[in-house]
Amino acid sequence: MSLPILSLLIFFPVLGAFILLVTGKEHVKKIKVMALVISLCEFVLTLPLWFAFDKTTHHMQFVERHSWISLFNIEYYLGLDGISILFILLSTLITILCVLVSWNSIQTKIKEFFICLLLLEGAMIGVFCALDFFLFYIFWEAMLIPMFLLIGVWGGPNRIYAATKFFLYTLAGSLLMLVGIITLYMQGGNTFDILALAEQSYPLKLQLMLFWGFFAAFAVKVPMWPVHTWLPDAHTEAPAAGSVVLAAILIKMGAYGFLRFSMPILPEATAAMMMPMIILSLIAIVYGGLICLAQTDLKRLIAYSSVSHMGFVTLGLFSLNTQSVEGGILQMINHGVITGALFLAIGMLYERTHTRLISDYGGLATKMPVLASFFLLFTLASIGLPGTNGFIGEFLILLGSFMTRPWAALIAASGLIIGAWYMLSLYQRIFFNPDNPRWEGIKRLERREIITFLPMVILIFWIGLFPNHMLSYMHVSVAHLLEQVTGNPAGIASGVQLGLDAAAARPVPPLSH
Amino acid sequence: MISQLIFLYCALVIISTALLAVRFHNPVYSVLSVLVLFFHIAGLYLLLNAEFLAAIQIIVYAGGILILYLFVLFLVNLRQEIKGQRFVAHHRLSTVVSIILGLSLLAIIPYFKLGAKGNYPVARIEQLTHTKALGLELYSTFILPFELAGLILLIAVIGGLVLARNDKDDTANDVSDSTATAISEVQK
Amino acid sequence: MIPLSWYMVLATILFSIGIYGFLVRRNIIIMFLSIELMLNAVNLNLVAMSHYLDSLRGQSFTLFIITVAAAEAAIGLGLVIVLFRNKKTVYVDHINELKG
Amino acid sequence: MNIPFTLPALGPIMPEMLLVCMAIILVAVDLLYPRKNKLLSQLVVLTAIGMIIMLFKQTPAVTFGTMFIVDPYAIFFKIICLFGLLMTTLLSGQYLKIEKISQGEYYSLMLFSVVGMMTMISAGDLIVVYLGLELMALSIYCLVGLLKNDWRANEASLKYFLMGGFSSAVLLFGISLLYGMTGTTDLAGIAQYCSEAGILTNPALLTGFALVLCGFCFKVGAAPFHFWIPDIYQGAPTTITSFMSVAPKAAGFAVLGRFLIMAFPESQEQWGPIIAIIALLSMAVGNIIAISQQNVKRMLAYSSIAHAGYALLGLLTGTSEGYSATMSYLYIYAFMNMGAFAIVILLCAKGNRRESLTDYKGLAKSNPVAALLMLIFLFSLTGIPPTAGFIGKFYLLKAALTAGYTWTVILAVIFSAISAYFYLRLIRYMYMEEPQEQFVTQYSPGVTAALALSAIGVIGIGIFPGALLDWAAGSLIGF
Amino acid sequence: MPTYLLLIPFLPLFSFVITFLVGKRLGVRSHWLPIITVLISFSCAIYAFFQVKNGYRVNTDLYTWISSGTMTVSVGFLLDELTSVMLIVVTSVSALVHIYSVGYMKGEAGYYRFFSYLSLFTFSMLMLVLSNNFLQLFFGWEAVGLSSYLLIGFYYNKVSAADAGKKAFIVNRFGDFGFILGLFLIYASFGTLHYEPVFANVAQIANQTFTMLGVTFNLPTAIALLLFCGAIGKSAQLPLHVWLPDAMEGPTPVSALIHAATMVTAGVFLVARCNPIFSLSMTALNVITIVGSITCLFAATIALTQTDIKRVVAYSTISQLAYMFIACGVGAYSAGVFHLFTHAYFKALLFLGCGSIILGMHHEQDAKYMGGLKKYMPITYWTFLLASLSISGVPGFAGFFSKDEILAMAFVSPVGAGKFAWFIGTLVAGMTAFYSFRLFFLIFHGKFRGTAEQQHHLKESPLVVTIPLILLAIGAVGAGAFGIPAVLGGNANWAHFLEPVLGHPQVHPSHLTEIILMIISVGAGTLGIFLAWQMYINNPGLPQKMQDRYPLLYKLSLHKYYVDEIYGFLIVKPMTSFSRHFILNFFDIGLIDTLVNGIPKLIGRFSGAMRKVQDGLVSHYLAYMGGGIVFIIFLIYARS
Repeated sequence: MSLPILSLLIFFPVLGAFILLVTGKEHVKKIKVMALVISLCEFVLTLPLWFAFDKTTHHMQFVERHSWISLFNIEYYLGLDGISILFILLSTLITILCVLVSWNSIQTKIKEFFICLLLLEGAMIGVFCALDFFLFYIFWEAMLIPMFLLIGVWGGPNRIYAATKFFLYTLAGSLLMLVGIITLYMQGGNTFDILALAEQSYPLKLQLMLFWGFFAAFAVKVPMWPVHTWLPDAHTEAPAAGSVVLAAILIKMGAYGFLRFSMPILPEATAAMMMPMIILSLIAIVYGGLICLAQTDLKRLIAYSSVSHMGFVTLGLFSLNTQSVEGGILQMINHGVITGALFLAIGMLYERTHTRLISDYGGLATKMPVLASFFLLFTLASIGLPGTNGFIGEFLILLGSFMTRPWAALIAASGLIIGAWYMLSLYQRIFFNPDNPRWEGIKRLERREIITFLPMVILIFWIGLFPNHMLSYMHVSVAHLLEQVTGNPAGIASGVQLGLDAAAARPVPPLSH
Repeated sequence: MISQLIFLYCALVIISTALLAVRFHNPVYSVLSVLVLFFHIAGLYLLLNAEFLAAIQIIVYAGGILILYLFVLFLVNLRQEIKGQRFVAHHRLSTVVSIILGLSLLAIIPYFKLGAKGNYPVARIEQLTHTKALGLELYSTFILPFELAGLILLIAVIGGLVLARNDKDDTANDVSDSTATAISEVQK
Repeated sequence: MIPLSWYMVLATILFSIGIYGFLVRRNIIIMFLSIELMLNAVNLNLVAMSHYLDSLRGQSFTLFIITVAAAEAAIGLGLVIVLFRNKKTVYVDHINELKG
Repeated sequence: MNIPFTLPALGPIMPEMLLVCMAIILVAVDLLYPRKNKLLSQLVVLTAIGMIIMLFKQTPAVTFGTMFIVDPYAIFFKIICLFGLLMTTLLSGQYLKIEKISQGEYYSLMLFSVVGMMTMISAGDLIVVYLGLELMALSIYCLVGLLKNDWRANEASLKYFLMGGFSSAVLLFGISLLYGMTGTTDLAGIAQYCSEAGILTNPALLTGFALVLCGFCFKVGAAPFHFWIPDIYQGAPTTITSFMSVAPKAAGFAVLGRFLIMAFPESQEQWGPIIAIIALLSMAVGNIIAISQQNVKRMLAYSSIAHAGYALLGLLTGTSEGYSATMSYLYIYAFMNMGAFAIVILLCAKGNRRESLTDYKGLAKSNPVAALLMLIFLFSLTGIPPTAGFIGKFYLLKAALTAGYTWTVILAVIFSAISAYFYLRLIRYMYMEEPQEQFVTQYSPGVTAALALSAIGVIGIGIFPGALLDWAAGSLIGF
Repeated sequence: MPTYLLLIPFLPLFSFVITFLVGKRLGVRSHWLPIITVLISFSCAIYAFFQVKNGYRVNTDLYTWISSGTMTVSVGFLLDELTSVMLIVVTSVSALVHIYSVGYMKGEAGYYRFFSYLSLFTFSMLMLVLSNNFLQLFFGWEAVGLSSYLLIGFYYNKVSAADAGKKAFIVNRFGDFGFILGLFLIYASFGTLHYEPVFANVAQIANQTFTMLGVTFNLPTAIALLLFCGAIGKSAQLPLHVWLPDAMEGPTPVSALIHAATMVTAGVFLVARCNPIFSLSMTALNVITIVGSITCLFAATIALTQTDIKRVVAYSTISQLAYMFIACGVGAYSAGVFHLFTHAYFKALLFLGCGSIILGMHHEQDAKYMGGLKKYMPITYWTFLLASLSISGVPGFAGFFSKDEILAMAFVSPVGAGKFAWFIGTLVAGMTAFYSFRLFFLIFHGKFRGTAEQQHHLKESPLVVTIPLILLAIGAVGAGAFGIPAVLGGNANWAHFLEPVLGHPQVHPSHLTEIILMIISVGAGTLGIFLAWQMYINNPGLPQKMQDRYPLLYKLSLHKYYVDEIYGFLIVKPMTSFSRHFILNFFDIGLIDTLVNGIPKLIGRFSGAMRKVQDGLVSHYLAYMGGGIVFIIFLIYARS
């Protein structure tokens, strides 16, 4: 592919940001429209990826490779495989929705807001395309700046605390990763090329050190228990768009990092750390769920539910077999869609009511039936109702983890009960129950807002009913990944048929001992 | 033997005057005792057959620098100076520090080994006379430092001028300035 | 014949006394004096060493140090005068507005 | 008998000489045309640029015996110093008007100090080092004290003078010991003699080394010899502060590096760890105390202590990689720090210096451009990509790791995470608080140029660091 | 794949989508599409039934749903005997309820919503029964749960309704928890989730074991019990029965369709469908039988004292479902399904009758305020009577045949708990008769106990309501005809028809035993009816006496054995307070966040302390620097 499509994707929003920068801040309308147009064009640009992508190979595609800092032989090295492509599409889609949802809710510094948003988009795409570890780190960190501003400038009452917490938390993590990256660079023959690094093998001791180094960065981003406490604050204070991006894309990057770096580069360490990771994930699932039961704050609740759902994702990734990993990746997308959508909805609610206390709501189903229906759909998706995308991901994850660690699946499945419990109570307390007179004559959804929801709805059903369209993109890459990690393209204990191999009759996989 | 006695005498005087200089209430006394100290250091220089340096020591230090000090000293009101407190707060800490530092410096003297011999044995210096020898060195080997020293003196001149001159014309505004700053500081 | 170590001991003691004076005295002028003491200690060291090393390097260095000392004295005292103009004091512990 | 006196080759030292002439000319011009301020600054700017070009053209050479060495290393650092001079001059015009500083001496003293720096950068002999150092120091004492009616400046200069005197005395004592032990003050000579006589681990020698080290650490403002930095930076005229934070620091690092690697190349395993401790101490002190600062200049002062610590990370390795890391870092630091101070100067108005952090509240609203630039510089100082600061830090960490100082690096990283806190605080004030007073800042051409220069530098180096890094690495060939 | 089969589920889906989206505009006309579509589905179902009868089977995939690695699941349809029967039950009852609702829901807010939900439910239920693999079954399983959630919470402004809906969903989740694990285990054992290969290879897992956390389970037992968990949830058996009574908050047609006729029987359907697996494990069968029997008795005893007419019927539903489970437990799956079939009609009839009464009584549901409605609403009266007779197992009525077959099978079955089950079953048969007629008498006989205002408005419901009643009554009476046992001259068509799917019970009762058992149960039934007449017609004071005689028993029964309270006390409250006080306040805020915020605070403090060192006194600085020099010299010594 001669056209440097990926660079285009990365730098088009940046360019757009500059265009906005030079437009006078008084043309509010114009700025909004421009931002929308730019994000739309960006999305259109990503479509070729979807169609031109070759699903039959695990090799990187749309590769761009130029020497950048020859002294450290750092390269400007971009490429996609079945794992990353979906995130690109998601990012560009989500950005459009963010622009739409911020249309009226952002009142001050509108120009700056959209600039931040576009810069953020560029950085996000960069993170997902980068195949040079240094380049990746650049984008990874660069993302912090616009996000910090998004939360801190346009956020809620306690925004400064939240923004600082977010920034420092993440920075501390990533700096440790930086040390790891450099060490890896030295051990791996002075290269930052991820694929090359993955080729080689490293002593286990070093691998473990690096693993925890990377863990510091990725676990914070995911966020895994117990380094999750920045998320509720960030989500709560961030503006709607901020929460959406945060939920939909940013926290996926942690898991993506595990997939792209920790696993292929440090296979032995990954195998060795499987158990702790699974345990942390399980804690996250149950812990996050239980906290949601006690939440009184709308956004906090969703934030903690994210912790729980991302627990599913990490569980899937570290269960290391085809179903669980594919489920994990799919679940990342799903969670992005669902939680993103939930935050969109909450943003619209908040825009009208300016309260995040669940107890202030009630009976809204009569006042805003459309929103109620959408919200219900998202709720159901998030509690994994079959037919919605949430189910596919969770099912695959649980199935996969059951193959490797039945008891893990047992514990994780309890998350489904708790999930249903808190989400439905939330839904009831907002939309059901007697009307709250406070919201007499509350504004109904405008067309713009409904349009904002449609892509999400489509995705929810599309993935829910035809998940193979997504899964087919990742099969080969996941198989390759698993081969790198476990030596078996199907991963650990996948398809163990404990009934049918009469001799063993023990599904417990080799690694569990 | 004699020289050793002379050395010991000088050393004794130097140390005692130094101590006095830093202990005297009256700064003028301190300066004067330092004067004595300088003389004796010059004596030691002679002992090390560095006549030229000895001369310089007397001329520059005793003749120049100390006088400068005395002039400045007369700015201050000596009476209250004498009444006033000699030492800063927590000077015990400082004393301890300086003593430890001194001891640790003394402690390494036994390990001291003399370095590579140069090409100016005493005999040669005496034959050339110290002044000439030094002069030769200064104008050949040490020409660059010598020039630099010149520059430094130039700086001293300019600097001294700049600092000592009080520019009448601006003073008023400047004062108002500084007061303004002070006020703004207070506001902050 | 006097061993070099005697000179060094003397120089070191002188240096320490200089430091002591520099650290403890309030009067800035006396602090300058203490600096001079230190420099003299150094000079003594250098001259003695150069004497025993049969080289003039140390002595020439001493010369430069003396020059610098003079220059320093000039500027330092200039500063003291300015200070005295502004705040009518020559005490080091009166100049402590800048801190923290 | 008479010894024929031969004039040594003056080509290598030509830039310094020209600068001296320029300095004197400036004084003269100031005396002849008292009110031609623009002229002066333009002259200095031209000189600085000319010198930089000249230095780029200069070929490596050694003259005055071995006392004056012109090698790529020296040229690199000299260019940093001249860059500092250039930027400061650009910033000065506006500031001097506000503060009413007589211009002639101001510029000439600055030139003299630059001469001092350049001399000590090129010095191959401790005597020259000392003299250059004093030349620099004395002129800066005067510069700091130039605001005679401002008691803060006054206090600053006196403090600086006292501590500087002390440190140079210590330095001298150390030099005397080294001289006695080796019979020479020539750096290369010292190394040679030490290895020949095998006295590398002699306590006396090491003590001498330690004292000299302390002297230099004072100059670069590394803990525990950093105490002068905050007070002096805060009290001094802001232009001078910015100047001090870049040029003398660079010179100090240059001479320290030269000293370490030329005079004690073989005892790296002795001084490496010690410098590591000093570096960590500086980072700790700088970053932690900066958190509780209320005055921008003071905060930047502490940050400069911390950055000295980072820069030391490169030196302590004793490897050419480490050295080039430090060099490029200082260069980058010059850009970002100058930029930050440029903003401080930009905000400074007559009667209200706006140095308190609270003055920055809502800057994004009142002067968006200034705020944006400050944001960039601060993130660069924090070391967030894609700014230059990150590249510099990355290079340093990499060098230190390669040399095997893993724990040092990890601690350094933690400290830089802490440092993010106070940089962020300023950003928070600028972007997330409401403005207290509405004020407009006038961008004089000088300040504009300076800001543009540093902004371009910070972003440009951040994205295309190749040239700089290669230059730094290249400057060490044969060093 | 034949089109008619596709039409069966997807027409309701279509009508759901359309009605839901544009129903608001259609207003009162919005019921047409659902009714028409469901009628078409019904006719297709009939057609399908006859196809099957002529030996035509379908088992094809529509498309591959999920495929990941070796795991592939399709969306596909399986049409066989069991399915065809279920199709008829679902579509027919659904169609009648649709029609009925036109009258019942007239003028309700969200009229269109109601019909769209009904269609949604029909679709889900049909997907459930039509599926040819476990995952799609699970899809339908959850989807019916959703529609029941929506319909229970139809009056969402009523807190009790909203709560009930939520409760139904969550309690079902507890069951699904087991269900889905069962699916995993099935996949782990067979490497597929499709019925056909699973049931083909089922023999191979007999006596297999699998180990988890060191505990070893018998594989078939584990699978069977896990699946049964799901069944318990859906079919409201102990201990997960709590949601069904509350579900009565929903509109009555919903109760009839979902909580009596179709959805709640999904559990039975599941067990029947998986009979090859269940048959492998005696343990599982015993468990099922025992759970069934206990639930049976338990629910019946509660039904004795309830006065809310819908609740009485609800509890009777629970106990009737328990009968079906007993049947499955003792291996007489066809009997279970037969009872499912008959029960669907008479129970739906009962509910709809209640609905008609409630309509007449202006949403008064408490039998205490009724009585003597006979003369006001004759059609309702007669249909209700038929239903009661049928449920009481009066010979000739549908309930009689199905129930007696179950009892007979239980009596003779090899399953250990069989006899016990028979005993309970018989006992409950009597109770059933009693409480059904108690209700009947309370409602229709005696004199009216409601307000005069209510009495004034009392009148028979409109035709749309009564016609479905009549049609259902036909079912309630005649449904038994399909399975008249041989002993009564029938030829047990039913069992033969379903044999290919449900297999063939090992032991058959001899005709003699069957006759005897029949007589016993009928006796029990009649006794029950007589008691009811005795207590509520003959001498109405008696019930009060009984209450005073056995206050404890009465209270227990009246308050449903306090099960809700116990759960609340044992599960809900501890969990919420645990999460609030321990996890959130103590751990998250108190521990983690304090730590996270503590570090910066600490550094801040430290910074404040350290800046004191910078006290502005040069002499102190110098002292520190001197200290530093000493420090470095010592370091050097240490290194050298």
